[in-house]
Amino acid sequence: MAKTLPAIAGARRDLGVALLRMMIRIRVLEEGIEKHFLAGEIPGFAHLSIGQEAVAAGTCANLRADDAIASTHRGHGHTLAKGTSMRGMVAELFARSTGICKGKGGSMHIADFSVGMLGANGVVAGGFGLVAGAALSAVQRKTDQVAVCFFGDGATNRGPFHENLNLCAIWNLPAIFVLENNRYASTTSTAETMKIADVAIRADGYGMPSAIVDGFDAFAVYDAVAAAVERARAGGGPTFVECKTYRARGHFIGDPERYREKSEVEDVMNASDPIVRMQGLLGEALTPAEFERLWSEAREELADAVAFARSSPAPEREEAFFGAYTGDRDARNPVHAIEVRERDRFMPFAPNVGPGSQGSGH
Amino acid sequence: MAKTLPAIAGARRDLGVALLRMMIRIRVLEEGIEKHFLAGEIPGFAHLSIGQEAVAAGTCANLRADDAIASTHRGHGHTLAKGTSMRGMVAELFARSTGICKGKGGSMHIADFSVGMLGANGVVAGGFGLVAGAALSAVQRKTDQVAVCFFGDGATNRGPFHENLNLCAIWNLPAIFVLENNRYASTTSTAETMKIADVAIRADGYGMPSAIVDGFDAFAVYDAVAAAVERARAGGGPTFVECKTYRARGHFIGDPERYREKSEVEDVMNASDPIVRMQGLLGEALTPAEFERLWSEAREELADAVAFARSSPAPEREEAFFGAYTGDRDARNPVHAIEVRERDRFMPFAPNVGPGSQGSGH
Amino acid sequence: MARTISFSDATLEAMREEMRRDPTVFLLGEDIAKQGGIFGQFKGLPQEFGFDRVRDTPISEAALVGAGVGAALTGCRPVVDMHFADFITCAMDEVVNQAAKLRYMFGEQCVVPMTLRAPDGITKSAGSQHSQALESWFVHTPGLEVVVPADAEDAKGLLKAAIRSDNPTLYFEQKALFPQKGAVPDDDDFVVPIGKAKTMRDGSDVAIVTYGITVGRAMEAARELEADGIDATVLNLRTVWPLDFDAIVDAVARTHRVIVAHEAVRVGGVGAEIASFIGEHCFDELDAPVVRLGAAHVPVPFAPVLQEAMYPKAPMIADAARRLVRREL
Amino acid sequence: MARTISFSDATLEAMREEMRRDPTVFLLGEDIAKQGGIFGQFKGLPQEFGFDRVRDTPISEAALVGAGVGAALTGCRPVVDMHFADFITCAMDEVVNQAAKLRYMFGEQCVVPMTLRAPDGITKSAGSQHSQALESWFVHTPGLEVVVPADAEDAKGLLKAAIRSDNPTLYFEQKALFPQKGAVPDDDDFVVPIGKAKTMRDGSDVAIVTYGITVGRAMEAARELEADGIDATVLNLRTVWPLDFDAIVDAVARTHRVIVAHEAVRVGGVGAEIASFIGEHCFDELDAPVVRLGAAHVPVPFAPVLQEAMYPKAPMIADAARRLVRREL
Ligand SMILES: Cc1ncc(C[n+]2csc(CCOP(=O)(O)OP(=O)(O)O)c2C)c(N)n1
Ligand SMILES: Cc1ncc(C[n+]2csc(CCOP(=O)(O)OP(=O)(O)O)c2C)c(N)n1
Ligand SMILES: [Mg+2]
Ligand SMILES: [Mg+2]
Repeated sequence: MAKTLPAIAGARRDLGVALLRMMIRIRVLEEGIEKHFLAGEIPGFAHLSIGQEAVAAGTCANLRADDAIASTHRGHGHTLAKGTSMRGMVAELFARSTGICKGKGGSMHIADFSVGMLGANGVVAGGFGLVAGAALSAVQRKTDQVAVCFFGDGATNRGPFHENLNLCAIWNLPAIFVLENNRYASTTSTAETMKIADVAIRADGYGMPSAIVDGFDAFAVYDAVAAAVERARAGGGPTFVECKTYRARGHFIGDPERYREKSEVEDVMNASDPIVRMQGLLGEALTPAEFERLWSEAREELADAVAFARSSPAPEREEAFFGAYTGDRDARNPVHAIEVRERDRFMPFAPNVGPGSQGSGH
Repeated sequence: MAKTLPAIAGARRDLGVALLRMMIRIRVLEEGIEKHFLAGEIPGFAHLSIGQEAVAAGTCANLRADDAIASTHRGHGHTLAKGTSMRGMVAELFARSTGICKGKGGSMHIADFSVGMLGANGVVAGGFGLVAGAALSAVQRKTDQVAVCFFGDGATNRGPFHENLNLCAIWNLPAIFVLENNRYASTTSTAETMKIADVAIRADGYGMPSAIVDGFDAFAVYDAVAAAVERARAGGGPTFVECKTYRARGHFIGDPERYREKSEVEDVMNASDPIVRMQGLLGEALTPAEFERLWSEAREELADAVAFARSSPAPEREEAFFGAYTGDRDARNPVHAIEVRERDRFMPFAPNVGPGSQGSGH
Repeated sequence: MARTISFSDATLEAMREEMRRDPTVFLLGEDIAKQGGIFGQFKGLPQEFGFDRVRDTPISEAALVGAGVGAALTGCRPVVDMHFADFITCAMDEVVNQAAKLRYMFGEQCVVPMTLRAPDGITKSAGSQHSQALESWFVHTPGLEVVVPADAEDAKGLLKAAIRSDNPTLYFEQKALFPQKGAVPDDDDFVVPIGKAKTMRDGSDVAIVTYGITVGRAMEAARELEADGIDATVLNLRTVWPLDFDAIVDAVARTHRVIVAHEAVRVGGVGAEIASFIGEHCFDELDAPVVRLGAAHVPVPFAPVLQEAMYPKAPMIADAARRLVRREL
Repeated sequence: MARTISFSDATLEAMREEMRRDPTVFLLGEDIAKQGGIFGQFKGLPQEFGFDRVRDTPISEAALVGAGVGAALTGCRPVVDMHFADFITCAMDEVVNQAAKLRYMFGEQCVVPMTLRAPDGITKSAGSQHSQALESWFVHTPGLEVVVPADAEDAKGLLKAAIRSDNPTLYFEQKALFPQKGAVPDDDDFVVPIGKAKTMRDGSDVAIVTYGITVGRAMEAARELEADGIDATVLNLRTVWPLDFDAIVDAVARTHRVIVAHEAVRVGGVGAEIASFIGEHCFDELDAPVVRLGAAHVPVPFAPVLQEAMYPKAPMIADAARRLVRREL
C-alpha cells in the first residue's frame, strides 16, 4: 500500500536509497551472522538488530568519520553504518587474527577506532560514559565533533544513564542520545520496568530537549538526528531521540522467546519492516531492478567477507598474553616482562584445546 | 510580623508545639555538637542541619517506631526526630562505649535500629537502596510499615537515586522520598549541577507523584508527608516530596564557606528560620514562657547527655577486632578464630596512641 | 540416600527448600522469573512461590543490591542474582560500603542476611566483560563471607548455608559448572558449613589446594599424576572467606609440597593469600616453594584458542605437580 | 637543586606542570575548583587554567570516570579526582570493565591515558566509609597501573608519570600524607618511573618491603631497630602494579628476612602477592617466614582508640622485625 505514495525525487531520493542500501547491508550481514552462528562458525554470544536497522542507518548517515559513536551488545548495525568493513567485522566474529579486534573482542566487544566506533559494550549502559567523555573531549580540544550514544530501553534504568545525561546537559556537551526502544530488555517487557509510556520524559529531568520518532522510518530517524547533530555542532548541547522500534529476533541467537507470541513479531514486521517501509516511501523512485541490486550487492559483500574470514588464521596462542598494556612487547616493557616471566613458569603447558576451541575453526 | 497571624488551636496547636519542641531540641543538640567539636571533644567529621530542622521534625512526626528511615551524612536531626536519645547520640559522637553504635560509627554512621533508624550514611545516596529494601521488606512481610529516605539535592545526581526511585515506582512500594533541597552540595550550588528549577520533575520520569513544599514550614512538611504516608500504607505506592530549605552552617564544621556570601545566610535565616516561623504560626497559642521552657528543657537534656558522654569510658581497644561478623566471640566462631590468631601475631604490639587518639578524650 | 542431579538443579533445590522453610526468603534478579534464568537455575520457582517472591527486575544492579541490603536489615533474607558476576561492579558500593560494613560500624545493632548469587568464570568465549572471577576482592573486604561451590553437592549445601547465614554472603557459581551432574544427599537440612574445606582426595606427595571449577581440573590432574606414581591430595576449600586455615595447615603437613590453583587472575588472587599464609605458618614444613596457578594477567579474550591458553587446566596443574615433586622449579 | 614542600603542594606542582605541558590534560572532580579541594590540593588551578580545564562536577562518580574513559579514548589525558578512594566503588564498572579492558579486547586499537586520583587511608576518625585502602583490588585487575606515593618526591614524580602514561593509572594519595613536607627536585621534567621501587635505607638484617604512608612508619621502625643493633633495609615500592620484582628479589637476597607492610587490610592485600612471589622465587634465600603486616580484618572504626589499634605503625613493624631476626616467630 505504501507503494501508492508519491515518489520522492532529487537529494531526498538519493538519501533514501543510501539509507535503504545500508539497511539491506545490515539485514544481510545479520542474517549471515545468524546462519554462521548456528553452523558453529561464530563463538560466544550474538545479538541481532533485525527490525531496528532504520535507527543505525538513519543516525549514522548524519555523522562524519571523526564523530564518535558508542554502541551496545546489539551493535552490528551501528558498526556497519558507522563505516566498518564487513570483512573486518565477520573476521572478528569468526575469531580470526584478521578481525578488527584481532579476535579478542567478538560480537559483544567490537570496535573500530578508524571510523570513530568506540565499541560495542558487554555492559548495558556502558556507552553513556564513553559518549559523555567523547563529547567533553571535543569541547576540551575545541573541535566541532559530536558523539552519539546508542542504547536500549533497558539501559535507561541504570544509574549511568542518569548521571551522564545530566552531565552532558549541564555542560552543553555535543552528545546525541539515540534510544532504540524495542519494547523489551531481554525477556522483560519495558512496561514492567517503567511506569512511563515514553522514556523521553526522563530527558526533562535533565533539562535536555527530546524528540520521539518512528524508529521504523529511516527518514524520520535521519531528520531528528540531523537536527540534533546541527544543534550539537553549533554548541547548543545534547539531544535525546527516542526511536520506537522492535526487535524481530530473539534477545540473542538461540533465545527460546517464551516471553512473547510469535504472532506479535509477525504483526510488527508485516506492518513496519523498515526495509519494506523505505521501499514504499521511495515508490517509483526506485525500480525493482535497483532494489534487487541492493540485495545482490550486499550478498556478494557478505560472501566475500565470509570467505575472507574463513581463509584467515586464528590468532596465535601467544597473542593471549599481549595487549593489556601499552609499550613494546619485549622485556623492556616492565609489565610485559613480568607477564612473560610468570607465564613461562607454567603457561606453556596450557594445552591448546578445550570446550570452546572447536569454535576457533581449527 | 508572623506574630499577627490568627492563633492556631486544638490538635493543630498541639502538633505545632510538638514540632517546635523537636526543632528546638535539634537546634540545641547541633549547637552543642558544634561547640564540643570545636573544643576537640568530638572526633571525625560533623555536618550540621541548622536551618533544616522543619524537614526532620515535620517528616518523622508522621512515623511509627516500626517505620524505617534512612538518613545522610547530615543526620542528627533525622535521628533525634525518629526517637533516638540524646544520650546515645552524644556519647556516640564523643566516641564512647556507651554510644548508640559503641563508638564505632560516629556522626556520619549513626544508627538506631530500636527506632527504625537505619543509619546516617557516609556515602551520598547510600540511603536510597536501604529504603527501597525496607519498603520491599514491608511488602514481602505483609505489614503496613513505610520507609522514608532523607537525601540532599546533590544526591539526586547519583545513579542509585534513579535506579531506586524507579524500582519503588514500578512495584508500588511504601516509600517516601524526602528531598532536603538546601541549594548546595558541599561547595557546589545546585544551579551548577542540574538545569532544572525543581528536582521534583525527575519523579515524573518514574511515574511517581510528587509535591513541592516550603521546607522552613514544619506544618507544610508534616502535611505533605502525612498524605504520602497515608497513600503508602494503603498500598498506593511511593511519593516524592521536595522540601525547599537551606543549610545555615558550613557543609561540615570548619568549612571556610568561600562559595557563598555571609549575607546570603543571614538573609535566609532572618526571613525563614523554621523555629521562628513556627513560633509565628502558633502566635498567641504559645506563651513566651512556654516558648522559653522548650529551650530550657532542651538545654537541660543536652547538658545531661554531654555529662553522660563525658563520664562514659572510651571503648576497649579489644573492641576494634570484634563485630564485623555474627557469631559468638570465642574461637568457635571461625571468622573470629582467624582474626584472633592473626591478630595475636602482631596486633598486641600496636601502641594505643596516635594522631587521632587525643580526640578520644583520654 | 543421594541422587545425581546437575549443579544448576542443585541450586534450584536449595532455593526451593529454603523458600519453603522461610517465608522471608525471596529472589531478585534480571530475567529470572519469566524464562527461568539464563541457565535455567530458577525454573519453576515463580510458579510455586509467586512472582512476588521471585521478581524480575529492571536492569538496576545498584538498586537490586541496595534493596537487598535494606530488606536484609528489616527482617528478610533476600537472594539477589547478579546475572553475571562481572556486574557486581555496578553495585560495588552497596556490597562493600553498605552490606559489609553496617553491622560493624553500627555496633552490631543489625545483621545483613543477604545472599548474592554471582555466575562467573571463563566459558564459551563470553569475552572480557562476562568471564571474570572476582572473589579475591571480597576476601579483602571485611564483613563478607565468600563461597565457591565445586560440584552439585557444594552447590546445594553452600547455597542453603549462605541463605541461612546472618552475614552477607557472596555465592560464586561458575557458569561452566551448571550442566555438570553430581551426587546430592537426600536431606532437606543438608548444608555445607561455611568456613570448612573438604578433602576430595588424600595423597602424600603433593597437595593441590583449590576451589570451584578448578577442583574438578585438579582431580583430573591427580588421576594423571597417579600414572607417574605421584599421589596427590586435593583440598576443595568450598569457602574462600573465612578460609579453613586448619585444613590447609593439615594438607601442608601431610605433603610438604603445595600447589594453589584457581581460575581467577593469579596476581592478587585468593591463591596469594593462601600461599603467603602457608609461608608464614608452615615455613619449616615446606620442602619446596608453594606454586600458584591462575589466569594470566590479561582480560579474558574472545577467540577460543586465546581463551583456552590463559587459565590453568588439568595438564598445567599436573605438570606443575610433577615439576614440584621432582624439584624442577 | 631541591625544595622542601608539602605532599599536597607536590601534587599541585605536578598538575600545574603537566597542564602547562599538555593542553589535553584536564581535571574533573567534586568541589575541586571553587574551594581548591578538601586538602587544598587543587588551589589556584582554575585561576591559571580556567574552569573548563578544572571542572567542579555533580556527585556522579560513575559519570566522571566513564567520561574520563571516553575522553581518554578520544585524545585527552583526563585526571579524575575520586574525592575519597572509597567512592571508586561508585564507578567500579567504569574502572574495571571499561578502562582496564578496552585496549586489550579491542586488539590494541586504543589507549586509555586516564589518571584516577584517590585520596585514601586511615586518618582522623573518618570512619568505615572514608578510610579504606583499596589498591589490592586493582593489582588483581589486568590493564591498570597502580601507584602509591610515600612522600612529596613520589607524590610529584608519580603523578606526572601517571598523567603521561598511556595506560589507565590509579594514583592512591594517602590523606594523612597531604600536610607532610619533603624535598622535591627542581626539574619540570622530573618523573618517578612507573614500575620502579626505591631503596630508602640499605640494611643487611631484615628488609621491610612497603609503600605509601607505611614507608615513613618503616623508616621510623628502622631507626628504632638501629638502637637494638638491627640494620634494616626499607624498600619503597612506589608502584604496586607493575611491581618491581627485581628490586624485591634483590632486597631478599641481601637480607634473607622480610617483612611486607601496608595500611590496607592484611588479608588479600598487596602484601599477599609480594609474600607469595618471594616464596615462589626466593625460597632458598629465606631464613625465616615472610611476615605480612596490615590492617585487621574489620572495617575501620570511628573511635580513635579503636582506629589506632587496628593497623600497623612503627612499633608494630619494629617488634615484628626484632622477633623475625631473633627467630621468635
Ligand atoms: C549491567 C548489565 N546488566 C545486565 C546485563 C545482561 N543483559 C545484556 S543485554 C540485556 C537487555 C538489554 O535491554 P535493552 O537495553 O533494552 O537493549 P536491547 O537488548 O533491547 O537491545 C541484559 C539484561 C548486562 N550485559 N549488563
Ligand atoms: C558517593 C559520594 N560522593 C561524594 C561524597 C562527598 N560528599 C559528602 S556530602 C557531599 C555533598 C552532598 O550534598 P547534598 O546531597 O545536597 O546534601 P547536603 O550536604 O546539602 O545536605 C559530598 C559531595 C560522598 N560522601 N559520597
Ligand atoms: Mg530493549
Ligand atoms: Mg544539598
